[in-house]
Amino acid sequence: MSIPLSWYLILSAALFCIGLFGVLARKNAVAILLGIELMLNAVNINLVAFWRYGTGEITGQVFAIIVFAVASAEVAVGLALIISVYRRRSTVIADDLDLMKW
Amino acid sequence: MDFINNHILTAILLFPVLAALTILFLPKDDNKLVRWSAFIASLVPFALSLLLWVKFDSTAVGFQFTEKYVWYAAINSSFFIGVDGLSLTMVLLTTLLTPLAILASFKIEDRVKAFMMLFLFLETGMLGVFLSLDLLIFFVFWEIGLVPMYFLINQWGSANRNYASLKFLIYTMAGSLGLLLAIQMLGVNFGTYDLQELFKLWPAASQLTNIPMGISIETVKTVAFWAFVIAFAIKVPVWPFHTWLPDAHTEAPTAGSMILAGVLLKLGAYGFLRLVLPLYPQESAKYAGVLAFLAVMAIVFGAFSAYGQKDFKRLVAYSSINHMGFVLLGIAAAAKSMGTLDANIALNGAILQMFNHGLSAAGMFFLVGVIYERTHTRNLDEMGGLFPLVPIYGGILIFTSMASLGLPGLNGFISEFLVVRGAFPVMTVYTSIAMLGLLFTGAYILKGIKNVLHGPLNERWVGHLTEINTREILVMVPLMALILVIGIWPSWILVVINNAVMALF
Amino acid sequence: MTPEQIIFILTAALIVGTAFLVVTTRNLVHAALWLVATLFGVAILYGLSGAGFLALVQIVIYIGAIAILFIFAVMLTRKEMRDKGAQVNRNWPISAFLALLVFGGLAFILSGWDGFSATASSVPVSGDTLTALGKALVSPDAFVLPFEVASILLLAALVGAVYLAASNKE
Amino acid sequence: MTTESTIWLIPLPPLLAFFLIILFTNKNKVLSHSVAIGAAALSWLGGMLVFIRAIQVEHFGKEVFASSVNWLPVGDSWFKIGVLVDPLSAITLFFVAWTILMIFIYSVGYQNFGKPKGDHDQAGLPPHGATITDEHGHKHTVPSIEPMYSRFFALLGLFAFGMYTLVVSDNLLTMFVGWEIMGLCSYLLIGFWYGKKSARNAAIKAFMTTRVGDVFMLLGISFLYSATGTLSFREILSADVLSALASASTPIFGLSAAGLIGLLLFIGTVGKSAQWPLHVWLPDAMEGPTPVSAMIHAATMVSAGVYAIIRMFPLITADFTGHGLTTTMSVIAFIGAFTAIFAATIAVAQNDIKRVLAYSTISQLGFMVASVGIGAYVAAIFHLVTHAFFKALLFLGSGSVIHGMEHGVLHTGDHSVDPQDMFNMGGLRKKMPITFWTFLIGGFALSGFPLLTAGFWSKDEILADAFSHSHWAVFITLAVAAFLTAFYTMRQITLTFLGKPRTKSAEHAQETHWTMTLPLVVLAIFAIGFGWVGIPEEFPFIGGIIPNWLHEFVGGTLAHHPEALPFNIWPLLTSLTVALGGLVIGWLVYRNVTSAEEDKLQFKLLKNKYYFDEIYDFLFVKPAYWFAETFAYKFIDQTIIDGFLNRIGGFALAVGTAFRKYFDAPVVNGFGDLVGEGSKRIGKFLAPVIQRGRVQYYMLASLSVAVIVAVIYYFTLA
Repeated sequence: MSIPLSWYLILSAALFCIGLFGVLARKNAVAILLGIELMLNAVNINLVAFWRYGTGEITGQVFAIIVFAVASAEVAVGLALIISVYRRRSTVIADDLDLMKW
Repeated sequence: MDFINNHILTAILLFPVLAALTILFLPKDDNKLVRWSAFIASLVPFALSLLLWVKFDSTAVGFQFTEKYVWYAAINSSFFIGVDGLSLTMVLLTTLLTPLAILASFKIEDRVKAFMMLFLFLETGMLGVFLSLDLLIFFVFWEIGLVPMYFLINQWGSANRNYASLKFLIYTMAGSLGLLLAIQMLGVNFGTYDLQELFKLWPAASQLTNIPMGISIETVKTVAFWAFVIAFAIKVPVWPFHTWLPDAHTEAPTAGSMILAGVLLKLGAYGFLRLVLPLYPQESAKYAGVLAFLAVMAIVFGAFSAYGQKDFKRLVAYSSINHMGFVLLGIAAAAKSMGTLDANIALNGAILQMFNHGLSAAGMFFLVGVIYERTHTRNLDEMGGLFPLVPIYGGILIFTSMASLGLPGLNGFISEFLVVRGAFPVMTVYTSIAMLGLLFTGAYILKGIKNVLHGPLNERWVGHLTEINTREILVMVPLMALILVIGIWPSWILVVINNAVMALF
Repeated sequence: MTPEQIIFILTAALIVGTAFLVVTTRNLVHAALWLVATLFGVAILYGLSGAGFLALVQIVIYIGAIAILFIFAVMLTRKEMRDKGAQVNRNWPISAFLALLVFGGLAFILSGWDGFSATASSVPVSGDTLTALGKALVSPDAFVLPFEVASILLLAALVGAVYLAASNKE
Repeated sequence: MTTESTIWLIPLPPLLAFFLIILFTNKNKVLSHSVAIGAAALSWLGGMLVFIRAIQVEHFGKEVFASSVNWLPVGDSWFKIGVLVDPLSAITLFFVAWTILMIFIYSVGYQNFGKPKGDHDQAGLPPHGATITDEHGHKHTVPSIEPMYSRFFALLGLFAFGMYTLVVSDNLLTMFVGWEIMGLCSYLLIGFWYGKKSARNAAIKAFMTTRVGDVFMLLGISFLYSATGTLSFREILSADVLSALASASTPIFGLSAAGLIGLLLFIGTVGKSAQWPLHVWLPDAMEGPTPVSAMIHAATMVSAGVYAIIRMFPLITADFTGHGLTTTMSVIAFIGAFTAIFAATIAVAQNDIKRVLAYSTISQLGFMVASVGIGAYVAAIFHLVTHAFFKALLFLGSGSVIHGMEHGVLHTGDHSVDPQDMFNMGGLRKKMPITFWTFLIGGFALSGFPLLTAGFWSKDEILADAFSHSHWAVFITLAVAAFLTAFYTMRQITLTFLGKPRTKSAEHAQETHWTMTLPLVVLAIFAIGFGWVGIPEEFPFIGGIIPNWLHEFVGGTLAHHPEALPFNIWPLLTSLTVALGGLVIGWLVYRNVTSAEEDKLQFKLLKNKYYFDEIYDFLFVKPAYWFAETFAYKFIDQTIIDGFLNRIGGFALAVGTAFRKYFDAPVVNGFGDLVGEGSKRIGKFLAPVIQRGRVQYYMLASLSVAVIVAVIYYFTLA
């Protein structure tokens, strides 16, 4: 393979930061979750890359699988929460949900 | 049965706690059920300790039925229990008195459940002290016993209970501070809390690892010796540490007084025998005179103070000081003449006196409670002439009083005679002075009988005072039977004690 | 430039570009669709690395399930079909700066690492990765515990999602 | 059954009777007294059996009946208890068994068995009498039965058990057990009518006074045990042990160990046998029912004290070389002789029929003690036995008199008449003939009426012994005491039985029930006959007609058989003179006296018993009570010790309060409050700035911090 590890890492970092920006900046809660998905994917890319460039253990892929599971769980619960919140407050704008302020 | 055989001590020790936890889940309002379950539960350790007595091999040297479990591995302290003849008699006394005390408190209507649970916890605490062969465990149980007693006095006591319970608790705790320090010192120095190890290591120790400022080992040993002695002396109690006792006894509920006098005081004396004498033979011999002096003061002043009382319960409480003085006198004499026949006899007497005092004092406190329950007064001047109203009670009271007085033919005499016999050649002067106390023992006992039973019939109580009932007689029957049996044929128990003493010292 | 490098660069450009669109597009439905594209790009990368199974799972689970779920969620939480106004909050420049800073920082740290420019052998070390993966997941010596924990997590998520999303009127 | 096992069984029947009556038969009076008397009879039978077997053995002193069992484990060995019957205990057993049985039988009548229940009687007070209606419809007051009838027999049983135990014991410890059980019974029986304050106090006085002696005795026992390692009589009284004890010295008064132990044990006797200065309890003990007085004063308890020192005679005389008394012996002789004359003088001035006898008992015990003190072993035993018989007789006789008088009192209904005051009596000779004749025999025996009575022979032997060993002081004192004895005895007989009735009650006095008179007759036989077994061989005319069996038999107890005294006319003359003189003068003085005022010998000093009660009260009782209540309890405990504790408590409280006030409150709390308040202020100030409630804002903030920290970390630490 002629692709250096650095390419994967840089790509993954870029994807992670884009996701991060999405999480920090988007107003819509669903969009925030989209950003999280991006970040998780960035992680997965890293895991796979380390598996590929590692010493032959399968651990990287196993963790990737587990991240899939976590991601789907997160999305399921997250979206359910958002829908639940939407039912009560008719909005999914994160800035409007300031119940934590006391 | 193998399981029981191998774990009989743990069973005796922990059964009361388990029973208490079970009682916690009984219905709250069913007082009858709670009382009976507590009573029956407390009979189980008694049955087990009878079994233990039967299985116990009194001729063997050393501890039997030992069990050892990891408890606190980091500091080498283990849950190590076992019995020898000394602790066996005390265990028997404890498990005998607890059911009787519970039976005696069937009249209690207020928070029965809590009362019974505290009692069972108390039993475990006391048994733990007698059974432990590990210093740290010993201390743990030593302190555990305090708490239920505090609450028993504080919650179910009479008028002045707050003062009495606080005095009891703080006094005893203050005493155990030094004990804890000394125990830690031993533990840190030898890396073990195992008593059998320490018996070998500590008296022979010639240097210690961590003493600051070049203090000599003799000084350290002396200070540790006094730390032990004061802790136990407060518990016994030895004059002049005794003033908590009349207060606590007087204010405690009847069953509480029974156990206080019957068992708790023995903890102190047991401490002397189990720890002080084996751990500090030289110091004990050196300071035996001081101990004997205090013992004689306890005997004489205890008797005098008892004689000066107007409160019946307080009179009995002071009698405990007087009687426990003989225990200490025996111990002091033995400490001075360790290894001789005199020491042996004195210790036999001291240990038997512990057992005997447990029987007679518990009986006396119970009888005071019986009369208090009916007349609601303990003032001797308000009683008098009750004998025609309560002939059976009167007979029992006279019998028990005579045991307390040390009438030959009853148990108290045997032990007092042995103590006097053992102490006489060692400490002639002190023993002779102690006889003054023995004389006044007669005076205060007779004063009690005179003021309660004898004299012109007191019209005030006619029709109010009911005779002692069957339940109360049942409490007294085992005590009286033992008092008589030991008085007439003491060898069954003395054999065990004697062999233990021979093996120990 | 080997063919793999070219494919990698193209895929990377696809991933970064669509990901950027995901976080910037005003229309959320579009954003979700762009996410599908991003995920697809990631799947290609997996394939390129020799993790064919993962690529397949990526497509099936991410694109087939998660992305569709997003689209439904977006549609369920809209009053009108069009999104008006700014889709980013007031702090977006700070966020952008921080994101860049993180990227810069990561890049800087990574560049100082020994294994940064390592290359891998042409074929995966373990021949049959799928078998190895399967065995690793159920072997008591390896990852059966995390695997089971993950399944419990999923179950919990399932129950939680149902509970949260269920109408609590009854 | 072997003799040894019979001996073991002798004390048991009364004990069993005690338990049976207390536990089971106390509601049934017939059953109770049957059980008690049956038990006494069994013990009597056992005692007689043993006695008969004992006198059949030649050289019984060397071949005694003994057996023992292990009792207390002591180190590697055992402390044994057992039974021992040697000549001394055999003869003691003899008189104890007889008197106890007689007293039991007597008690049935004395406690009015068969009489109706009293109208107002209550437990704890003597019966007041019951009203009955005869067939003519007349109402009569008759004596009523004792309400605690069964209890009385139970306690008598226990008492008998104590005495038998004491007699058959082979060691000091069980002897002491019996000794103290009797002490308890005397307490309970003297205080039998506990409802009377006087009885209650007398009981306590008896117990406490004897206990003074007992604690010394216990010390002596302890000393002896530690010095010799044994308490068994046979081992202690062996030659080796005695010589070892005699040669060991003690730091007290230069006494030998034997002397000191003897002295300590003797103090026990002083208490038990009511010797001066511990004699005060005995007269008061008359508060008990009369059979009890007889039991305590004649047959058992006081005899026990003398028995104990006679038992220890070899020890007391261990360092006696035959020339000059040892200190211990002198003390014993002095106390005995002094008590003899001291009590006799008091007896002269008493009016209560029982009190006269009480002081007479003290005095006679003084004779015995004195004779032990001068080494007259056989004489002491002889007098012990004869005294037991005639004094029991006198007490029971006086009880009979009182009973007869009570009958009269109830009949006349004049309750102001004290049925015990001799000046209220007179002329009872005709009303109560059996009582009179037996009382006369007892009184003459006590006086030492020559030749006929037992008292003469025993008292004569004491005097002869004192005379022949030149103990002049003792001899003269005892002779005077003997004179006084005869005098007050005759005074008593004259006042009680002779002359004319001085009150209506005395006119209506009645002879008592056969259960009471039968014991009198039996005891009267012994009061005369028992003297004949101890007539000295060399006595003129009658000596040698009956061999001096007593001397042979009892003397065998000692290792060296005491030699018979050579006959001397002077002591014989002395005793003849004092006995007859006393009797005659007593009769002459009192035959015409009709009231207490006419009695010229009622000196205040004597009447008040030399004020010993008052002196003791002032010297010991009151100070003891003051010491107990005021000093030991209130001052030491409550003021000093508790005061100290409370000071500590107060000090701790003060320190605590100070800490709270000057450190905790301003410094610790101040700092705490400052931090808290400051945080609150800062929070209030920052809340609108930081706390927005927006998730992304928080994320941003935390990420910023993370980045900053990472940067700092990277550039400074890594």
